[in-house]
Order: sequence, then structure tokens, then C-alpha cells
Amino acid sequence: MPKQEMIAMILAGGQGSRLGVLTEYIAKPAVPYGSKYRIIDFALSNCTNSGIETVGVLTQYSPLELNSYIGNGYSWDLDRNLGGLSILPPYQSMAGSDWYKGTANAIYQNIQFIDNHDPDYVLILSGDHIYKQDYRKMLRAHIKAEADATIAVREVPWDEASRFGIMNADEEGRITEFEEKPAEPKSNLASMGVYIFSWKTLRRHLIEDELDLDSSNDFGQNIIPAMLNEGLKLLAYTFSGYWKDVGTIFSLWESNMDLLDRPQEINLQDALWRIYCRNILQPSHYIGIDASIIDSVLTDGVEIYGTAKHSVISSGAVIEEGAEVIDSILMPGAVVKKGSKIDKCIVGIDTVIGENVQAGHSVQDGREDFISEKFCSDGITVFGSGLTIADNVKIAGNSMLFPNEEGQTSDVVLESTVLGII
Amino acid sequence: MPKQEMIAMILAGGQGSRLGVLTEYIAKPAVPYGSKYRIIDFALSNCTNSGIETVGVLTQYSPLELNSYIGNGYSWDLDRNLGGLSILPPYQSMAGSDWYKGTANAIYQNIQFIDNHDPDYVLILSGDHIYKQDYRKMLRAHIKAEADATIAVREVPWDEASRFGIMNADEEGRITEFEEKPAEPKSNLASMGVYIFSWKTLRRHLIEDELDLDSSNDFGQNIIPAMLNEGLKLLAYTFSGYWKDVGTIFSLWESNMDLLDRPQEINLQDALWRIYCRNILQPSHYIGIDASIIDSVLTDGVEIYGTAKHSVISSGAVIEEGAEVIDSILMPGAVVKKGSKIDKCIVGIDTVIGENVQAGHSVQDGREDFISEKFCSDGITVFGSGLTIADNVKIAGNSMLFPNEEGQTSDVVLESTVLGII
Amino acid sequence: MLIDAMGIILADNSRVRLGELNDARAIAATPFGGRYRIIDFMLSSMVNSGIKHVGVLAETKYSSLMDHLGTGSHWDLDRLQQGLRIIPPYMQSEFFRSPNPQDITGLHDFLKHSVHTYVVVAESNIISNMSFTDFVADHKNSGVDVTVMYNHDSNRLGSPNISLSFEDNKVVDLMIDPTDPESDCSSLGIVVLERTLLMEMLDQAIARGETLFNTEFILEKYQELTIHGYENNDLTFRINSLATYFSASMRLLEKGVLQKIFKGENKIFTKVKNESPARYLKDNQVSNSLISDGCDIIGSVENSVVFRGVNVGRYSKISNCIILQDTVIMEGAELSNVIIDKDTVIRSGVRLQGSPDYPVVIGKGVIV
Amino acid sequence: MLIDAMGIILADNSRVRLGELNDARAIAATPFGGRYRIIDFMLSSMVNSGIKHVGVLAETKYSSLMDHLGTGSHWDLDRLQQGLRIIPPYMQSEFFRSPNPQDITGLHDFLKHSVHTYVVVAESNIISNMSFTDFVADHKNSGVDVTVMYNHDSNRLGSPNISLSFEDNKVVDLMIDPTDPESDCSSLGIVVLERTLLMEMLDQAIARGETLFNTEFILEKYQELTIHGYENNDLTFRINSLATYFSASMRLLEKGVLQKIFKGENKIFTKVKNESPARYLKDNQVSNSLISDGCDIIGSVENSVVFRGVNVGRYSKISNCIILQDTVIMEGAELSNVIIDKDTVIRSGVRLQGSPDYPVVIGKGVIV
Repeated sequence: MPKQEMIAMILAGGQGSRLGVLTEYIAKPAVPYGSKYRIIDFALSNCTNSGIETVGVLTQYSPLELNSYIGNGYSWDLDRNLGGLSILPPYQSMAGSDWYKGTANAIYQNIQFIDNHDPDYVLILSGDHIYKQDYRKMLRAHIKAEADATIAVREVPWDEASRFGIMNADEEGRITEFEEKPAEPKSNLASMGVYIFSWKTLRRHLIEDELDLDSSNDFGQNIIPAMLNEGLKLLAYTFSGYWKDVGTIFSLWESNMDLLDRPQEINLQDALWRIYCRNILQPSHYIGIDASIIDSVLTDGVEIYGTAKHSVISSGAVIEEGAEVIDSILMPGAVVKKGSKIDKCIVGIDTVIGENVQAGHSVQDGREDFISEKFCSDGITVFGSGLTIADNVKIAGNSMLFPNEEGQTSDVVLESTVLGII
Repeated sequence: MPKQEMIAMILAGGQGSRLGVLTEYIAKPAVPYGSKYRIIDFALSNCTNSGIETVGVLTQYSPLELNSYIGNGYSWDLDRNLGGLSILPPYQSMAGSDWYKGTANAIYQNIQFIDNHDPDYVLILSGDHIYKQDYRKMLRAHIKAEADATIAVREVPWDEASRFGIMNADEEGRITEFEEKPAEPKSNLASMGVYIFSWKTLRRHLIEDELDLDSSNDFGQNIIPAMLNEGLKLLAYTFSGYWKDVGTIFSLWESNMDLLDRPQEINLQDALWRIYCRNILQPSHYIGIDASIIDSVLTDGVEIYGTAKHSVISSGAVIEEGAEVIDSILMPGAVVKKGSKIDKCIVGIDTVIGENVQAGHSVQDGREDFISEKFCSDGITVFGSGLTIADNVKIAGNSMLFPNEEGQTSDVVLESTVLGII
Repeated sequence: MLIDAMGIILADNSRVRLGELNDARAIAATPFGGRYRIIDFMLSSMVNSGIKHVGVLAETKYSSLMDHLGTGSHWDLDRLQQGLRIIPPYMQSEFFRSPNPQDITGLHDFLKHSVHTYVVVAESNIISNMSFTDFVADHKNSGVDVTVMYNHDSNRLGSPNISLSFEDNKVVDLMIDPTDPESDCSSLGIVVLERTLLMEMLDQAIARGETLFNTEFILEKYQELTIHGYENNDLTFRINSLATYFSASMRLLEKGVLQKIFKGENKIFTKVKNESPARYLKDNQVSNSLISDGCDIIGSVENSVVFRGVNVGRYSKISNCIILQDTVIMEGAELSNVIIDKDTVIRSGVRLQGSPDYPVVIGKGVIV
Repeated sequence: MLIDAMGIILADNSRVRLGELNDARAIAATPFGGRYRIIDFMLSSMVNSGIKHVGVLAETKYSSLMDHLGTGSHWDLDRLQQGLRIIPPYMQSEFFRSPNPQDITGLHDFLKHSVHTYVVVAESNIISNMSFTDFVADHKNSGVDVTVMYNHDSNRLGSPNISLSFEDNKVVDLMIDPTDPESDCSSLGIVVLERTLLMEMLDQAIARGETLFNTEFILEKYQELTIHGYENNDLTFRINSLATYFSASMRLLEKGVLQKIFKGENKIFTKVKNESPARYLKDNQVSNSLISDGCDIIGSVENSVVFRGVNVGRYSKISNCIILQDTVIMEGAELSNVIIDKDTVIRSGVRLQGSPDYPVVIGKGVIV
């Protein structure tokens, strides 16, 4: 096996709690996106397109669906005999057992894995961002600058800069200071959570950080500041393409809508930078006689007999006769039955919306007992996965539908199934 | 994907603490065996040869080496797009997080994984037994008897029966009673830890067992007795081939020696039931000009310039000029330097034995500071992995060599490296 | 249950012609149904029945076929043992011989290295999602030499039609393209027999210098061997002419057909292309059609099957058409009853019209 | 670093003959060194250099080769994109043409579908563990049309010997098998050039009706193109005759050779057979030999290379021999300077003796 110059470690263990019921049973990176993808497809495809053949995926929270989805890495051409894709959950050892405490601790617990591959550089990624990036270019910049660490940054509007982790850098891109959500930002370069480290340097810092009992073992909060304190060379590498953290209901919805409104920015049709995904084994989609589809994206297995307008329809989803789906996302296998109308809704995997339901942003006098300002905003309504929704109900915008805490159903949510989707 | 009639779940999470330093950094199923194998090769090869294509490997303790070894399952033809081999570590979920508490709890925590594959039957195996078994035959017996569970048993000598879990069965093989290490055994049918369950029945019992807070969540201690209590049909299926639990230093040594003394019993040359293993990428072995090899097995990458007598020599191991290796096991990469003589020794992965060392059973007046009656018996001496042993030392039999508790070396163990072998 | 059978798929059939569509590719490699090739149906049916060792007997023109099948990974047939093998004419024996595209010694070699008791031999020109489990079990239980699958196909069109006459379920006569058939039982070109029996038959044929292998090669021995029939009641389309290719494609649009063939428990596998989802822009008008990933649809499409990566331009009108992969239909073109091969460009304003029995075919890669 | 190159390996070379060993198999598929085939060395060198797209240009006799290479998985070349492809003569164009085993249009097609800038073209008959990283980088930096790898090989034996003369590192003359060479620089049959340049050269050759492709095809253009040399200093054995095959095998037994070729950071990959470990029973006598898994050794073996699954019977004596896979040497047989092909049986008491320059060769599968 040729020595790996750089291997990638994808942090995919977070619960993604701001996505509410969408991450009840599945880890955030496994959440469906863009009609035929899962969020993690972007990080995995970026790796394979960048020629990175050894990829560790660090999992912890509800990994079953994610593990099933990733499988042996075949869909991303990462089913290699040597290297390839490895799923790295927490484990027990002679030294004891620990869940991953923070992003840096997760890598710390896998030092041995990385050492086995003996890379010069380690790329640390998040599994829940939508973007296309050639990490080779970033590595070349890292090598050329003889940096110890290179952090991908993007320019954000100055008035939003105080919401991000901001890198202050000199003219040559050398980072002088890192500020988490600064009140008065000195720069508008926000960290994307994509790091290249020279492995020897990172390895030492991970061990030192682990010994510090006060540390929260996080890259942004602990490792980067410690490296800066030590006077190491940290490079800010500016990335200018489409990038979105889909960590909230609103950003997930918005990033899906971007495919319709700004298709050139993310450009899924680029044959030189394919986004790979697990094949869904469905026939081409069928459009019925009286169907109408406007300004939408669809994929295999979809059947449309009603109307889809400015929506993202995932594999195997069905819109029945007379039903209307507007500004919405149907996740795989979702069904909207006859006469229903939904607007600005996200419908979870295999959820069935009964007949003549009205739900979402434009509904007047809808029931408000599911409104959930904690998760939903801007009128977006979310239906959890595996639900059966009653006929003829009206649901107000900003709702989140799921059975109650005890798992009990109601007159609106008639049934709820824990799903194994693959 | 054709529906899987039966899937296999391999319990590979145990620490194997009776193997002492041999399982310090690696899980028991990953311990080398028989010159070119790891222990788990037998369970995995049995599955693939029995046509089972969906295999879950439940890991918990020091899984890194085991995971690296198994990889994507390619070596056992289990790198399937659908099904194939899945590594199943403990995980966190909405319901909380738990390490695997017992064998039954490990399966309980993976009910969703099994449900996703929707099998009729589930085969539960241990990852640390040396045997060749066609599970199809056992399944046919299970189906024919319309059993709820079928347990593989083998006849043990009556005077040893009180050391095993004994199944008392009627003439038709129906189990009437299970006794763990009975003082006065009524039968000599000992459980092999190989179970076939009808999944629906097992599923219900796993859930009931989990609710019982007094249960130790173990198949032998809890699930089987509960099924017997309920009056379910449990079949004893007699297996008559070679079988060995290599859970102790002595049994591991003995089972290796069986390859030399009773080669027909396990028969590794059977082209119709190959034992697959990960390819080691080494050339054919080289035998030097003055070498002597008697009654031994060798594999690729070995170099012998001295003498190997009645020994099992693993890939990449070296015996230098004038060195003698007798009744011993050299694990991968072990080196015995010039003039050394070892007898009834197990030498761990990549351990280097210095020049003119004498170690083992036949040594007179050897140093006794490493004697470890807890692990070693019958004169067997064990060298841990990654050690460098000083020249000219004499080590008595029944020793176990490793750095002291604090990882400090000594005048005998000069160096110790934590190993990443793959 | 595990099935003790291997499979042989015949990639081509010298009696079947699909016009320009198979000028450059085997019948087996002809695109069908939006994202598939014809062989996907037989290959998936075998894989779904648990058959893990499949040889595809290729004659000529097999570049597309090799490209499509690759390592067999999309059918999970990239295996260390067994798996998928293409048996091209050249590799049939170790020694270089005068090339005979229908040399059958390679098939014999392939069979020799299998470990299975039975072999299912199938022509590739059947669109269906079937199981061979009962078929093989029935053959095994009956103890006869050969079992042939047949059906009563009222939709039958085109040649070849291998008509079978039975007495007590035993084949007693076989007619090829009878004008006045004695029987309405028509072979589906799928037979099962013991591997060693097939090897013996091939041995004899090689000794006699025969070179042609197809299912009739086996069925014609009905006087020497006991050949039983096995009736298949699945939804099945025979592709043996351009007209049947066209009508089978259109029948996919009928109610319930998609569900029966594609959406049951057993899936149809095919090569994955990783196209982006299809985009429907404003002003499109689509009705009763199958559309595939990677398409950009602005124009109007009805009663049609549109493959991957097709662009349907503004104001264009497509009806009763089959549009193969990566074709571009430019603004205002109008097409009805047309089959367009891949990588073709239909320029603005072009009008083409065929009829269902005689669809117009536009060859691969041309600009019209 | 990532390498922007694809590879082409030529499975055969009409100038090279290994006697009966390649009666039935390409040079590339000839077993070598106990568990390998000759192509493993070039293929592993490419894979270890980061080349992920490799075409193996086969001529005739490629059944063994296909069997050995399989899906490419043993070299980790079973990839969705790129990976390993065998380019047999027949599949070279979509249309069926009069078969020409040395047709080069298929190679052109294969190159067309690659995305890499450079292509490394290599004959397969070199045993070495080399890296192409510096070779390709040197070519890129020099900006010349073609770079050819050569060495000064004092162990050279046999034909062909492509002797190169340089001026300022530019090839100014090329002689094939010169009796009185002007230069001691000998081509290793490995060149690198831009993919598009090779495609142009092939285009012209196709237009002129040429059908032969090998590295001389490129090197002979030294007057039109600027061809530079790149000296290789790795341990390298040329296999271009039975005598060089024999001597290269024997050199594996010399001190340090195994380490240099097999035991460095980069490994030589090959097809895995899953044989059991070798067993040495009582009364054997083995010295200075390479022995493989699956062997049962009771007799005496010295200065020999023994492949997988060989049985060396009691009282037999093997010296200076190469014994290929699954051969059985029965009790008391005596062999020296003999090459025995696979699946052969040497009966009790048989004595065979050759010389290092003219080793006796026993063909595949015979009983002596």
C-alpha cells in the first residue's frame, strides 16, 4: 500500500439536537438532503474526489442508520482492501473506557488508528456540512506555507461575523488570533470546521490537551488556542464556494431550497465533482396524467399524481391526486395523500400524511398544539419520521409533529414506528 | 437483495483476560493462531462457507486491531453491498448509552440491526473458538424439529463434564434441563456456545430479559433457562468434529500443537472448507543453508536460518543462525536471535528475543521473577507483544514477560512498544 | 433457502434484431426502462434467487456489455470465488485458435470450474422480475433431465417464438415461428438442468464441430431427453423486435406495472451513474411518463420513457417516445413515436413522427 | 503525492519466448517466485506509485491472465471509476470487425476515457519493486515528449535488448539486439508520455493500418520526438528467455534480494489462494530455498523455488529447480535444474537433469 500522505477523520458523532425529531433515531450526518443524498455524502464525496482513500468516521450517537447507510464505503469507492473507510466508535481498553468527550478527545482516542496509517497530515472534517471542496488544494497551501495547521475559512458578511468563530490573520494568511463569537469582530473570516494538521504536531497537542483536566477537549476551544499560544504557524485558507452548516431546521430547509433557487452554486450536475450516494434501487420516477411539477427536484422511485411546487422530493415519495406540496421537503418514502396541501413543511422518512390535511406556513386557524418555537422558525413545520397523520387535520406553521414524550399517539399523530430504513 | 433466512451475530467483545499479556492491546478474537490465522477467521470462514452473507461482529474491548484486521470483510468475501459484515460496537441513543452488559444484552442493543435484515433465524456465535462447522446443517435440523432454539453440543469425557455447561436432553434431542458446571452431570453434552434461534422468539426473550433487573443478561445463565421454563422447544444438536475454546494460555498452546500432532482433525488443507484469513503480503518463506525444520508449520514471510522443531511459526517470524525453537509458537514478526533456545514458549507479535537467551520449560536455574501461575501452567512461557528481550538471559518456565504495571522496562524486558500491526 | 444452481445468460440471440439499437451492442446491453439495460432483469432475477455464480456468454459487440457489468459489483457479484464472469469467444481455451465467435469450448471450461449441481440457462431478452427458487426445486423434485419455463403470452409479437407441445407436461414437439401453432405454450428461453448433463451435451457438440449455443440447442433434444415444462405466471415482456421493445417500454406506464416489476421485495439492480436529481423548471408539462435522474425538463413530455441526463428544451413536445441517455432535445422540437439512441442532439424545430408498430429510430450520437 | 498518470501494461511481447511455460499463457501470467505471476511486479509498482487506472493490453492466450487478475480486487483496483481493465483484442471497438489480435483501436478507446495527463506504458517482463513517482515528475519537469527508463544491466542475457544511445540525455539512436552495441544503456520497456500524445500517435498508426503496439512503437519515433532517458538503479531482473527466467528465480535466493524486492515499505500484491501453512514433516532436508504455503515437505530440497501446494515426497531430491503450483513429486524422484509447470506429477524414481543455461521444462499437467 502506498503510504498515505493525508488521511481524513470525519466527526459524525454529534446528536444534532437542534434538528429535533429529525435526529430522534438517526445521527445528523445520516439525515436526508437534496432529494437523493444524505448530509454525509458531501464530506465522503469530497474525500474520494480529493484522492483521499483512508477515511475514519467517528460515530457515537445513534449510529445504526448511519453505519447501515455507509456500509463498507462501496458507494463512495471507499471499500478498499487497505485503508478505505473505517467506522470508529468509542471502545473499552485496558486503560478504561470512555465515550468521546469532545471533538479533540474523539481524535485522541483514535491516535493508534492514525498511527497505524502513518500519515504526514490529518484532515479533520465535520460530517454535517453541505459543500464541495478539493482538499488537495488546501493541502498544497498547507505544505507551501510550511504551516503546522491550516484552517479553512470563508468570508461572512461583517454584520453576521459575531455569530461565528472568527480567525484574525495577517496579510499572508497567518492566523494571529482566534475569537469565538466576538462581540466586535476584527475580521470576517469564519472557520468552516475543516482543518489540516501536520500529524506529529497534532498528536503532541492531543496528548497535552488530554492531560489538562480543565479542557473541554474541543478543537476550536482548546487545540487551536493552544497552538496559537505556542507560536505555531496556523494558516487561514479561504474557501469561496457554497458552504452551509445544516444544523438547524431552518438551515436544513434553506439549504434544500438553495438547490432550487441557486442551483449553480452547489451544482450537483458537475461531472468532474460528483456527489456520490448510496444507490436506492428504485425505477425512474413516474409522473401521472394530471400531475404538475414546477421548479422542483425529483429522483428515482418518486410517483407524482398531484402537484409539487418549489419542492425537494426524495426517493420513493408519493404525492397523490389533488395533493399539493409547496416550498417543502419530502424525505424518502413520505406520502402526501389525496387532497392534502402542505406548505413549507419537512416530512420525515416514510411518514404518511392523511387525506385532506392542511399543514404549514399558509394555514389559517390550524391547530397550534404542536407549535415548537424551540426548533421551528420562519413558518417551517416538521413531521417526524415513521408517523401516520390523521385525515382532515389542520396544522399551523412552526409545528413539530411527533408522538408525546411517552411515545403515545394522539388524534393527529395516529401511529409512530421506529424505522430501519436501509 | 434476497431476504436473508439466517444472519449471524458473532460475540467478539470479551477481553479474554485469561490470555494475560496476549490480550493486553488486542481483543481475543484477533489473537494469532496456527501460523497464518487469527482466531476469528474460523467463525468468519464458517459463516461464509455456510452461505451466510450478513454477519454482525459485536465488539467492545480493544477493538482497533480486530477492526483493522476484519476491515471491510473482503478477505472472507463478506464485503457485500447489501448485508455483508458489520462491526457493531456499543453506542449512544436518545434512550441513553450503555456498554454491553452481557452476551444477551449485546444482542438486545442490536435488535434494530437484526430487524433491519428481517431474518427468520439468528445464529449466535462466539468469536474465539477453533472449529469448522456447517451451520446450514444445524439450521436444517432446527427447522425440521420445529425448534425455538437449537444449541450445538459436543460429547465430552464424562469425568470432565462437570467443568462445562451441560445440556440434558431426551432421546429426540429435546433439551429438558441446562446445568452450568453440574457436580453430578446427568449427561456429557456440553454447550459449544453456538445457538440458532427463531428470531421472533429470541426477540421477545431479549426484551423480557432486559426488563429483569436481576438478570446478568447472559445467554447461558438467563435466556436459555427462561426459554426452558416457558416450555419452548430447545434442541441439542450434536457436533462431532474438532472444537476448542482457546480461552487460556494452555488451550491456545495446545490447540496450536494439535495442528502438528492431529493435523487431520482440524484439516486446514480441505479445499471444500477453506479457512480464509487476511492476506499478509509477504513472499514465500525462505529456508537458509544450515536450517533444520522438523514437524512444524510455516507460512509466508518466515525466514529460518536455525532450527524449528515441533513449532508453529507465523508470518514474518525469523529464527536466526544457531537459534532453536522447540514446542513453541512464534507469532507474526517474532524474532529469535542467534544462539537462543526457547522451549514451550509463545512469543508475541513483533517481539525480539535477544542473542543466547534460554527460555521455557527445560531451562535449569532460570530467573523466576516473571513466573505467573495465574496465567501459565504446564511449563508454558509467554512473551508479550512488541517486547525487546535482553541478550544472555535465562527465563524459567511458566513465566509471562511484560513490562511492569507502570510500563517500565527492566534488565530483561528492555523495550516495549504498543503495536499497530496491520 | 440456498439454491444449488449457477446461471448462464446468453448476451445475444442471432434470431433477435432490434434495428439500429443493437448495431453496436448486444441485446443484453440495450437500454430499457429509463435507467436499466435489458440484462439487468435476468441478472437481478438470478441474484434475487440466490444464484451467486453467473457466466454471461458474449458473442460479438460486447464492449458496452463489459462496460455495463464491470466487476459485477452493482449486482453484488464481485466475489472472490464465483461471482460474475463474462465469457467472450476468445478466452474460451487456453490456446489461441482460429477465432470463432460462437465457440462453445469456453462455456464448457466455465461450467467445469463450478461447484453447483444445477445450471439455469437463460436468454437475456425477457423483462421480468422473477424467482428461480420454485423452478429449480420443481426440476429437482421431478427428476427429469431438463425443465423449460414457458407461458401463454397473448401479447406475443415478433420472432422467434419457440412453441412447445406437451403431453403429460413432457415436451413432445417444438416449433420455431410456427405459422399455425399446435400449442399456445411458448418457451421463455429459460431452462434448468444438471451441470454435468450440460457439459456432456457440450462435449458431444464440440466433438461434432458444432459451434452454436442457445436454449434451442438444449430443447431440440426433446426426443433423447425428458424435458418438462414449468409455467410462469409473472408479468413478463419478451423483447424480440423493435415493436416489442417499444410496446414493452410503453407498458411500463400502465397502472401497477412499475409496482410489480420494480417495487416489490426483490429489486432490479443496475449500474449506478451518480447523476444529480432531475430538475423540473418552470413551464414544463409532463404527463404519464417515466423520467430519470440527471434530466432537465422545461418542455412537454407525455406517454414517454426518458433516460438519464436528457435535456428537454423549452417549447419542445415529446409524445410516445423513448429517449435514451444524455440526449439533448432543443427548443421547439416535436417528436412522436420515436426512439432516440444515446448522446443524440435533436435540433430546434425538428419534427419526427413514427407509429407504434414502426417507431422511428435515431442512431447513437447523431445530430438531427 | 498524488500522481496524475494512468498505466498500460503489455501482457505479451512477441519477441519474448519462455518455451512451454508460455505456450498456454501470456508472459504476464507466467508464475514467478513461489506465489506470484510476472505481471504482479509491474502492477504492484504502479499501484504503489498511486496509479489507480491500469489497462492490461492482452493479445491471445489471456484466459490465465483474466483468471489471475479477476476484478482487480487483490491490487485494490476494483473501483467504481478507473481501476483495472483488461483490453482484449475483440472488444476494441463497438462494431464487430475482422479479428486482429493486435488491433490497437481498443487501446485508443481506453485512453480516451481516462482523465489523467500522463500515461506510463510498460512491458510486463520486468521483475522489480520500483516507484514511478520520480520518473513521472522528472518527465513533467523536463517538458520533453517521451521519457524512457533504462539501466546498465550487466546480468543481461537473451533478447530482446533495446539498446539506446544518448546525447545530452536525448535518445539519438536505438538498436534492437545489437551484436556490437554502441551503448550499454538498455531500455527497461517503460516509457511515460502525455496521454493525448499517445492517442495522436495511435490515431496515425490506425490510419496507416498498423496493428502492432509495444514500447518500441513509441521509441522508434526518436527522430520526430524528443525522448529523454531516465536511469533506474533499482534491483531489476529482465525476463526475456527461459535462461533469464531461471536465473532471476535463482537470484531470489541470494542474500538481501528478498528483502529488497518484497520486504520494504511497498509490497508486491498477488492473487490470494487461501492455502493452509506449509507443513514440514519428519525427515525433510531443506536448504537455501523458497517454499510456499500449502506445501507438504518430506523429501530434500536445495537451491530451489517451490510454489504453492506442492508435495515433495519422501526420499526425493530436488536441487536447483523451480516447481510450480500443485505439483506432486513422488517418493524417491530426483530432479536438478528442472522447471516443472503446475499440476504435474513426477512419479517415484524418475530422474531429470538439466543445466542452468538449458533447464529442462516439464509442461503443465503431465505425468512423468
